[in-house]
Amino acid sequence: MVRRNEAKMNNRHQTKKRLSGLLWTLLLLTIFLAGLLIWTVLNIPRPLPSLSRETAEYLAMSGVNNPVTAVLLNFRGYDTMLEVMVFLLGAMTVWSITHAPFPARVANPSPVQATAVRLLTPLVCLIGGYLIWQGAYQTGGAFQGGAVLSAGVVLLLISDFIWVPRMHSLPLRLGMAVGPLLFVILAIWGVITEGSLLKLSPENAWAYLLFLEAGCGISIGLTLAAFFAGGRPLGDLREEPYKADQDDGEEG
Amino acid sequence: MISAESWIIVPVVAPLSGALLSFLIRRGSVIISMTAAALNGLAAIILVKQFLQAGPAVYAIGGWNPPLGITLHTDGPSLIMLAMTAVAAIAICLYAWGYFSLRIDEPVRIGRAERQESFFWPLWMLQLTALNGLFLSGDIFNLYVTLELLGISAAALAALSGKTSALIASLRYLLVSLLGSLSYLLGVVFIYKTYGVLDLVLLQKMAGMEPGVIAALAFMSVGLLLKTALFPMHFWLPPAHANALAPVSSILSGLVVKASFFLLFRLWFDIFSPVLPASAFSLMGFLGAGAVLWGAIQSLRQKRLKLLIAYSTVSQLGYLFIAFPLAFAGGTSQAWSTVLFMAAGHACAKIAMFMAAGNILLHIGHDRIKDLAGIRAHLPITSFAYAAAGVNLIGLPPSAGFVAKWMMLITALSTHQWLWALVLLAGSLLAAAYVFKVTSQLFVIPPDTTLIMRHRSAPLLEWPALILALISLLMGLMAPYPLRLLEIGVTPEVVMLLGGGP
Amino acid sequence: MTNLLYSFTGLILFIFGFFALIVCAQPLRKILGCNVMATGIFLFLVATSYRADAAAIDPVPQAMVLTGIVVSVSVTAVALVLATSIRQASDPFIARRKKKAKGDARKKQ
Amino acid sequence: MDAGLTYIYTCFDIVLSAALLWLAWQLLRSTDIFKAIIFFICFGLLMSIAWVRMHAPDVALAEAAIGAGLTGPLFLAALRRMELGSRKERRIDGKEERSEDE
Repeated sequence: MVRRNEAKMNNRHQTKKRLSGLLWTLLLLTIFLAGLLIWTVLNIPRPLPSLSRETAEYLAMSGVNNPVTAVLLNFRGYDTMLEVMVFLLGAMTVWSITHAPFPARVANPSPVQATAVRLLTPLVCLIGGYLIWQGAYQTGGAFQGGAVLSAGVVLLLISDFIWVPRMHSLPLRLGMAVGPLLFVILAIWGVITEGSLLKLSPENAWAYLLFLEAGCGISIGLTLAAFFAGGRPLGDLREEPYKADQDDGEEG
Repeated sequence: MISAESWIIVPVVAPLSGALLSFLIRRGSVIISMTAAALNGLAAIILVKQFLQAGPAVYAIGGWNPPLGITLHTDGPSLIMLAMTAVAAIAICLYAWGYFSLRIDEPVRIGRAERQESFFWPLWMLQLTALNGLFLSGDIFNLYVTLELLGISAAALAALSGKTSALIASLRYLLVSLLGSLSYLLGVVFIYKTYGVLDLVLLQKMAGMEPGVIAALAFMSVGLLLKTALFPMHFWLPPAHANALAPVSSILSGLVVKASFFLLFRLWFDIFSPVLPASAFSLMGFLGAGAVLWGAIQSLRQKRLKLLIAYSTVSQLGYLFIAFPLAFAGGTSQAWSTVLFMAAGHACAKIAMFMAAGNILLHIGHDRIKDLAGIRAHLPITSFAYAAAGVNLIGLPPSAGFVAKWMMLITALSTHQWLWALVLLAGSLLAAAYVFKVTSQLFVIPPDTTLIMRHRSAPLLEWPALILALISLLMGLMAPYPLRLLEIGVTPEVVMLLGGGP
Repeated sequence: MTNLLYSFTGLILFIFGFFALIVCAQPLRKILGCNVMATGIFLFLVATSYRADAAAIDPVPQAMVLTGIVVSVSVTAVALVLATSIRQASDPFIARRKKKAKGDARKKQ
Repeated sequence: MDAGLTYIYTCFDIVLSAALLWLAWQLLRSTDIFKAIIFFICFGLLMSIAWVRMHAPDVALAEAAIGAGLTGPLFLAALRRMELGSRKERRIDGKEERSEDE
């Protein structure tokens, strides 16, 4: 216990020392910034402009009833394509930096957790799937459904089922790349059939968007789980012949 | 059925699908990335040809017109940057292929080189997508997403070498670029709050002197200055660029820093030029002058070659910002030509320099400047490439740097702004100092110790550096062609019904 | 009235996050500060589109905020993994244990 | 929306904003990092209430699911991995394993 208080003491001591220094100038700076910002917000002309008129006008042609999903996937679909790529890029970066930590040598997962996982996983898939499906006409969509799906996968990761960290990375990579791949395919398909990137013909746009949303939901679910796993799946380690990677400085 | 004008989407879609495929098929990632870079080069050529015939083009994505949809623009400046990125991308792909194939059969650390290569190609292709997306996009929120994509992939590439110092530099770089993107986003929010419109062309028509616009411009400029590492905010650049792998540091120094500068220049000169006071431009000039002098002095003090080149990036960026007050006096299209010429020349020269430094590091294991004597015997092409790129940095006659500095000097003298002329000359002298500091080691001093070469020099490593150095050297000779590109209407006059139909 | 109140809250959150990002030394706190900053900007953005009757709500800011949340999650995840691997690389105790664990994993395969 | 209802709404807004600001201040000032992360999760949940109040249900769902529901555990997992080796290793069965480097 002594060691814990020590850490807390020097932490508080450290904060006190830092508070007196450059902090006061920074405090003044931020208060001045806050004043400036609030003055600007007050002077912005009152009838705040909004694009709700245009969205309502073309909502019928976008294939979905929920205006937010329409803006997200159809009117500004190019934004979402890049943004799903940012998500996959995050997973690539996490995988390129380190490998997933080795599963803790725990005796056996407590039976309560094991049965809870067995019960919850199908329920999570059901709710996630419904949220993705519901995105077209109500609140919901690929991101929210994908987040719920990822909660299920994280549950599997926590409960230390032996096969989860040992999985080879190809199925995971395919699952993660499904959303962006569908986006790129739809984009090119839009150019071929309708003459403009990501342009969907109004009558069967709802089918394209539903298909696209399901793909994005799955890839977001797996990517968020990869963030939680914190590194490359251990299945990849078999490919790299193990050699103590000592850090000899003059790296290229 | 695929209309000719849909070539504009190839610079974004080709590297994007290249990144996805090379992420899935690890064995074929080199060939996939090569084809994506070649396709990108082809698209750049065709877009320039279309631009010369038909002038600026606007492409509404998904068929939705601006206030609601996003548009891609091709006008003079974005095409020059697109062409520069295409040329640099092909050279970097070739160099990286040679670099990784050489390092994989290196006995020291099996496994690390394979991991780096298997993740280098998708990350590099995503970075190329972000660069092309940023040069073409005409929507300020879309520019935020491309800036974010650029920031994360740059930090990921910087962290690829796995050393602890690289990881620390990459975390600092990521946090700084996140802070920059968030303040840029706050600027976007202010603009949306005042005008309710996100498209650049519509904004240009509406831009007026309102408190919301001033706050937006302030935040956007601070965010972009952070990402461009201008003088007071350059602390994160040298460690990130020096500790990265050779192909990665050439990408970071040559291309990534230019993208946020290009966005800043477009905002200040194309969209919000009526709103900005003269004092803002001279503030940029002073910061640029500080960057030029401080960067040059710092790079003179460096012991390691890669740190020297990283600090020279900081100083060369300063020149781009000195062009702000000069352009404010000279006139917009003339400003674009000086700045873009300097940026393109610097990109080729800096990439060639970092490739040369990477070759030296790969072949003799260290890059301490004082022990470089006698390299020219073993790596003649690399030494010549380094010297040719140095010529461009100093700004000697045939190179692009000379043409840009010459135009700046003329504008400075004609508009009686002596300070900037003085800073330009002092900067060139300092640049000459830190280039000769290295070339004297390479060429003049006789080799005293017998250098142990770790392996014979591979052609794929040396020739891309030489070609890029020669391009930056001879770019001055073919100066009139890019300038003609800028004379054709700066921004497209597009008839736009507010809330236009599909 | 609601627009102004939530706009001010969003701006003050932005300034809190900015302040924390500069002052705090631990990387974990800096990343927390970034998240608070991002949430502040999104609150400021959606406060623009608030209307009393639900029909005239403008969906574009909501789409922008969704994109922003997803982007800030991926940046946070990357920053956390970087901070963790820096911490583990620079800590002798973890490095030794990691090599031993990697050795056992190799033997088990 | 008669006057009574708008009055209630304004009170609710003021209380919610005050709570958000207090949580953010506590989040950044508290010394123990574990406490800060718990504050962050509460902050995320309160934010999703704010989104619902501003008629933005999609964002409320996303904020609750991703902002509080996943970023919080990400921070906790990172904290655990960082602390795992340095000060002490909390074994699952609770025995304190002696760590050499202190």
